Amino acid sequence: MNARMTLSARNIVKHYGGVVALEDGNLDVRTGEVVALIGANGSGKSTMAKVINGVVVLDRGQLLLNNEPIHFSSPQAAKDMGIATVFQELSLIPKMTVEDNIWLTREPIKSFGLINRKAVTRKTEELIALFEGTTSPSLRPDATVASLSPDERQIVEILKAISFDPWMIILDEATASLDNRQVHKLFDLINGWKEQGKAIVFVSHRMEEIFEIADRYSVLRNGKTVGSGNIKDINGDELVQLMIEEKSAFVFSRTRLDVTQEPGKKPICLEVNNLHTDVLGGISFNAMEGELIGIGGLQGQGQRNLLLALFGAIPYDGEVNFMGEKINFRNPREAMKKGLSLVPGDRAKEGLLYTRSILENFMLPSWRKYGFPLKIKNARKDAQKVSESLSLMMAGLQEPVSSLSGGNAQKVVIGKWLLREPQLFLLNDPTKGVDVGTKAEFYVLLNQLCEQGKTILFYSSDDEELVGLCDRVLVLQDGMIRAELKGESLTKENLISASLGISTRGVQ
Amino acid sequence: MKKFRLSPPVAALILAVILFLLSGLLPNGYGNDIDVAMAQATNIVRLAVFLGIIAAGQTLVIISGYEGIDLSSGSVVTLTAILTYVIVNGNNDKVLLALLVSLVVGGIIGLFNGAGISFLKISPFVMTLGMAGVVTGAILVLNHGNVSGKIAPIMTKVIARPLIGKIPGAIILWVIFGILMWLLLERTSFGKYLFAIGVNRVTAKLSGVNVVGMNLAAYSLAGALAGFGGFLLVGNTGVVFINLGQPYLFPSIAAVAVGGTLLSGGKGSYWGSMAGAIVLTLITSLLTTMQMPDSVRRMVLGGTLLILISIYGRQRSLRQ
Amino acid sequence: GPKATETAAPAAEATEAPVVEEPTEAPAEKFTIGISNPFISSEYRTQMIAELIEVNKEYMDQGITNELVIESADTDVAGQIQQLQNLMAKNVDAILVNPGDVNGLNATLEEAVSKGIIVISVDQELDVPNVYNVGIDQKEWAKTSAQWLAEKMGGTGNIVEIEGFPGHPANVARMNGVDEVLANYPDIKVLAKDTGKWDEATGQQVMSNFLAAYPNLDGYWTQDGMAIGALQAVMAANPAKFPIGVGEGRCQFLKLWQDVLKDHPDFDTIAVANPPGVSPTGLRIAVHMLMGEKVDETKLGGVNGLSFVIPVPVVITGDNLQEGLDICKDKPDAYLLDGIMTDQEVVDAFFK
Amino acid sequence: MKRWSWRYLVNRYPAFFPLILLVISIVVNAILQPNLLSLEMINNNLRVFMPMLLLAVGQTFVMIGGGIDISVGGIVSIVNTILATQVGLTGTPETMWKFVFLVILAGLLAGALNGFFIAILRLEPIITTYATGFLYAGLALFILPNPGGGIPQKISEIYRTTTPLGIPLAIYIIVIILLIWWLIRSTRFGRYLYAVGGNAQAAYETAVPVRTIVFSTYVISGLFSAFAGIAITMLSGSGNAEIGAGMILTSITAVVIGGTAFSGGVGGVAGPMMGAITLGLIQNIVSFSHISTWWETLVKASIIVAALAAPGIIDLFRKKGTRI
Ligand SMILES: Nc1ncnc2c1ncn2[C@@H]1O[C@H](COP(=O)(O)OP(=O)(O)OP(=O)(O)O)[C@@H](O)[C@H]1O
Ligand SMILES: Nc1ncnc2c1ncn2[C@@H]1O[C@H](COP(=O)(O)OP(=O)(O)OP(=O)(O)O)[C@@H](O)[C@H]1O
Ligand SMILES: [Mg+2]
Ligand SMILES: [Mg+2]
Repeated sequence: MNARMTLSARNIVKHYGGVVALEDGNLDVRTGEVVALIGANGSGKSTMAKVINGVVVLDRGQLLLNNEPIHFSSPQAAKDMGIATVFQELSLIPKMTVEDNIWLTREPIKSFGLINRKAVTRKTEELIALFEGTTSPSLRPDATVASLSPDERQIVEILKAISFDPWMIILDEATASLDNRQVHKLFDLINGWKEQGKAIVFVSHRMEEIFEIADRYSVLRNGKTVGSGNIKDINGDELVQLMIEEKSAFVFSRTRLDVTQEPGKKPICLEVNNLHTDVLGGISFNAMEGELIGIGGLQGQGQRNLLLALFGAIPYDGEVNFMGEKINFRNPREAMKKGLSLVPGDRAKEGLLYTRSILENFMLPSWRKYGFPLKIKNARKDAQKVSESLSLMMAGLQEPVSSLSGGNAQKVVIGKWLLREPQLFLLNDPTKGVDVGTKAEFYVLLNQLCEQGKTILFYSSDDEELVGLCDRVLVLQDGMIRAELKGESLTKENLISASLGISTRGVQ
Repeated sequence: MKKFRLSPPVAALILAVILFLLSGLLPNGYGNDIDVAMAQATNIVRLAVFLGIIAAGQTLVIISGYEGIDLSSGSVVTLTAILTYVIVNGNNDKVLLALLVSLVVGGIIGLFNGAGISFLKISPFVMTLGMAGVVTGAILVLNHGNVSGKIAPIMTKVIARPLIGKIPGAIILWVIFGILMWLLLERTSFGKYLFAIGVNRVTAKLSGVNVVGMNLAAYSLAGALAGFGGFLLVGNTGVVFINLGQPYLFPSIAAVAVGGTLLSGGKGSYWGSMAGAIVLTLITSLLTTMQMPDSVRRMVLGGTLLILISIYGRQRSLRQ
Repeated sequence: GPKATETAAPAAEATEAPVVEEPTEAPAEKFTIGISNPFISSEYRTQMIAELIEVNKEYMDQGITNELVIESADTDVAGQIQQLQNLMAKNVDAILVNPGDVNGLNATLEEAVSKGIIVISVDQELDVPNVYNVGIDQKEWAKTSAQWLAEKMGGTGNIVEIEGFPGHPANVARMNGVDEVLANYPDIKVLAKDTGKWDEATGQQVMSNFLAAYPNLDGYWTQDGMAIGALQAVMAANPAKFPIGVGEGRCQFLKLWQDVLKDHPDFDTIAVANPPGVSPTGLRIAVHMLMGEKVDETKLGGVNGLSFVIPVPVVITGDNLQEGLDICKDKPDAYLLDGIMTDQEVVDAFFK
Repeated sequence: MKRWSWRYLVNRYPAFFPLILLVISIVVNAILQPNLLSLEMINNNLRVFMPMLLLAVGQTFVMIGGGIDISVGGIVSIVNTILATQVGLTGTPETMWKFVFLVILAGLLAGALNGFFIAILRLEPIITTYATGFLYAGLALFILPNPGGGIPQKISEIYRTTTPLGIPLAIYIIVIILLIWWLIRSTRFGRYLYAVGGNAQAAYETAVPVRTIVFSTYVISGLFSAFAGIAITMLSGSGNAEIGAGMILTSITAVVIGGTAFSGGVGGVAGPMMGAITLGLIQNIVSFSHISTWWETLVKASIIVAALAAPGIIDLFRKKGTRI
């Protein structure tokens, strides 16, 4: 339906103060195809997206539409050109309703400039129906965005982008907080858009997604475009090679604990008995020292709630023993003191102090260790060590976290707990938005922690990760453990069917 | 290429010095008389002390964020000044008691502020404004506006008179106080937590910071510091009256802002507030010695403030 | 309901009106007097209110008046209009108003007058038909101290002035008085003038600045609470020669004066009382008017010819400082030297 | 959330709680002052509350948009001094209307200056309007150094006594404002206002003209400050450069009691209008309740704090568990 159109970014340069975000960024997007924009954390993908949609002012370089130079002075200009964006950090107003968010600036108007509320609601319902079956009933046109779970917010952001029928859609890590079903729903939509002749830019760190949906790829490394081509002509290893300089990425798999064989060989770290919250309906399990337990299931089945409850951020009923001691923390502080740690799922809202320095973010849980007056030098040394072990890309510890790319920011959230050396790690989707190379390093790290006898409770929206990494996976549905997968039964197929509530072979 | 940026406290101080030097050229300026210039400079800094101390508590609650502000500080200053005046009643040996009472009373009022804000979720602006009314009302009830007392000679000597050479005790006190405030904000976990809750309270809580406790502490401390301000102020004025503290309220907020502390919280310094207090006092002093009607003076003050904050008070652009 | 203009016989319906009265219903002939005061954050005002209550007590004991109806809070013009409306709604027989604005209450006060209420403006002269004024002559008040200052300085030297709120009518009248006096002394030079906003701390701050800029000041003129601040500033700067300054009629000031004399025996100043007592005097006038006595309008003056001009009760100079201190013996520090006219004095001075 | 649960009502309708407060204060006031609900008393009270009410409406726009305006007092003073000096006690109605038009322009202009500094230069609202407040107050004092002047009594009579169809003028004004607000809320501008106050960055990325919206909130506040200035001039009939100074903090309190949050992005004008009336009624209640005069300030402040605390106290009792 659309005429063939091409949008090209040529030799884009963008600096943020002293930080180079893009040095020589290039991208060609044509109607009827999906281009995967890939690169390590901080390589400039989001910046490229923001250049194309007019949110940032570019320092140098050119945008071409059908080979004609164009210039976007604001998001409005880009939008007027039919370019829609799903922002990595979302562009939603939490206090407003779903429908108000989706139609913001394009509300259907009746006479006298009044908004046609009925039309807004009807059209919103139509949009929500696109993800039918993958969302909870709380995703309604009149629900406030603040009341939604991260995946539903992500979906609203996607719906908002497509609501004005753009010819080009930029999806910046739109799948990072979606579960398997939701991702496939989205892929169905993308395939439909391709047929309609829309152009799609797809940013993701999940290789299998890229190979499933993309037609072409374009790789950024340190702000430079280092390669592009047809996805058919390249394999995963080559792609990773392009993304990551020198050191080659490796697929990590750990030697699993043999939990089935020798129960009780390792001491129990965490004993959860019949834990209830207003979301959870009675959760019971044990975790041994050195064990890495995955928590799976669709989005919003109570995984976040479970982790927060254990960490003392949400009150619960039931009995929990930690290291042989009965616990029921009234606040995260107590939990932290006893040796628990939590990497929350929403780094912007729950994990970081954006305007404070990287150092202070690392140190937040640990300041007390540094005496009075605070031994800042020691703190710097320790923070430096951790940031090196996480290969954090930064201009310096004194820079604000807001200057980091999404993935690097995520590393800070993880890093601040490493400094405290806790016994139990509660991880809520910690690799969300983390690039392949770092992920691999992160897996090594998790393995080391397990070898040191630490216990890890690991929720991930990435099934590959759960299957490849965990000793056991507890699959949650409606606030209950519906399946426990381990050993032979821990396969991707089983995980998916268990998540969907379909009975699986070998499940206990 | 890193952009060179002047930190707000330094910028404010440089501005103060330039203004002061220029003021020498004014018709009523100090001209070539170094002694007069020194006396004027000392005097301005001395006057800035009281504003500066009252701005200290304000700095803390503003850094603590989430619209943090303390509009009750003016009334608390008045109350503790009256208490000091009555308790001391001319006795040197009652001074410490009065100081203690000032800190405790101020602290308790601050604690109430903090409790209303933390537990009842009242916005700080109106909570502390309401508290200001309550404290003023309490002053009226307690003494019907009539108090008897006297400050002690030692207070006058230490606070209002030159202590070492020609330097008034108040200034020396302020410098020590400034160092303590710096230690508190930059070299204690309390300070780090304060900035943390100013930026993001959920993050702070999930990182093991006792957010409610910190908030209560910040407001209590602010109350106590206002109490300290009242104690010092009465040492300077020598007398008390119902409206003693009120004139310091908004300037104390302006001093914090001029010093580069973000009114939205999470960023700032007490050095900044000190510089801000000096700049504000300097401008008012200069305007005093210049012959112009009050109307023009107000406009000049407003205009200068605007220029000042335009220089470094600009917020991040939405488009970068 | 509206009352007859003849206030001597308050209409019987007054008590039937749905006024919220004390449970013990007062006899019909008792008068109710309302006070409207828009500013309480000053010792002048608190003393004024306390004295009003005290003087009214005399009349209550005699069975002449009811408890005062006091509307007193820090508020703005709209708030004071609300105060007056509330007083009218409470069916008072007379209103003593200390106006916070010169014209802003006119319509409301006229409404009150039209309802037969006796309206007296205290401490601030208003030009509203049928509204009486009770107060001192602000200009004369200022001239007293200005004259003293000029003479003490021998008619020559440099001075500074610290005024109250510029534009406030009392301040304007006072500063005019000062200017008038100084016009006769061409050798007295006013180096600078600033507002001390009528409070001690600002007065002190302003004076500190002046002293730093003009270390060899010969004198200063100021008024009210700012005088204490100014003297504190002088003491802090501790110049070789203390300038001759104007003080205020407050016990705190007299004590300070006495203290200064210990170290500087040649220190000199003057304190002219600005009496809050004009308001209770106004209350007495109101009561006499309510009782039907006729005002001798030839003895009134002012802008609308309805002003009761009250003489300044006390002037303290070095000669009679001890007298002043004696008055202050059993008074709080914030006490302002005062004078309330007695019933007899009021009748003699203003009534037929 | 159940449709009729307390929490739902309070969250969904920001004016719900202020309405309860208003009803309570009317009832208490009426018990103490039985003729409160007579037409004359309603008119008397509302004409006094009107300036504050108008100021609160303007402030609401700014606060929904995430800002604050403490220069409103200065704008009120400018308007008052212009009218008092230019129309004068003996002016004709024509001059009056001419200058009413002019002061409305002045209000818009002052608001635009605030908007310029805050929306375009991106300065912090509190300190900026504190500074421009000095500018405006100084200007007012420049126009009218000494209190005096005013508008002809005939004109202020219109404001004080007009009761078309026996209903006080103020009621018409309130209804008109509510109507306009209801319309505004249903336009894009209304949505933008909440979006900008809710999250300016997200709004900008969604192509909301953030700058224009922020700018316009200050212009609207300037406009309503001018209205408030006109109202208070009509009420008092006189000029005084300090007239607006005392109104600033009260207007903010009215807005907050009215359920509009400082953080922006929530609220509406109905609540703050009720808040302004409630504050006025609290003053009446204190005045009619026979409290010793020394206690009045304390009691009044305590009632206000209690009113502000009430939603929080109710929540404390209802709260099931702490959430992050
Ligand atoms: N607002 C900003 N201020 C300063 N530096 C920034 C800002 N935004 C991004 N950067 C820097 O620009 C670089 C590119 O960031 P960008 O967000 O484009 O990376 P990305 O490829 O999207 O990474 P990720 O995969 O982690 O999302 C990073 O080094 C980052 O630190
Ligand atoms: N608050 C805002 N609302 C809407 N658009 C904005 C806003 N801030 C910036 N912009 C957009 O970004 C562009 C550039 O911003 P701005 O004019 O503030 O930059 P600038 O003047 O270079 O700022 P600086 O002085 O910080 O360098 C503007 O033309 C405008 O389109
Ligand atoms: Mg990114
Ligand atoms: Mg720029």
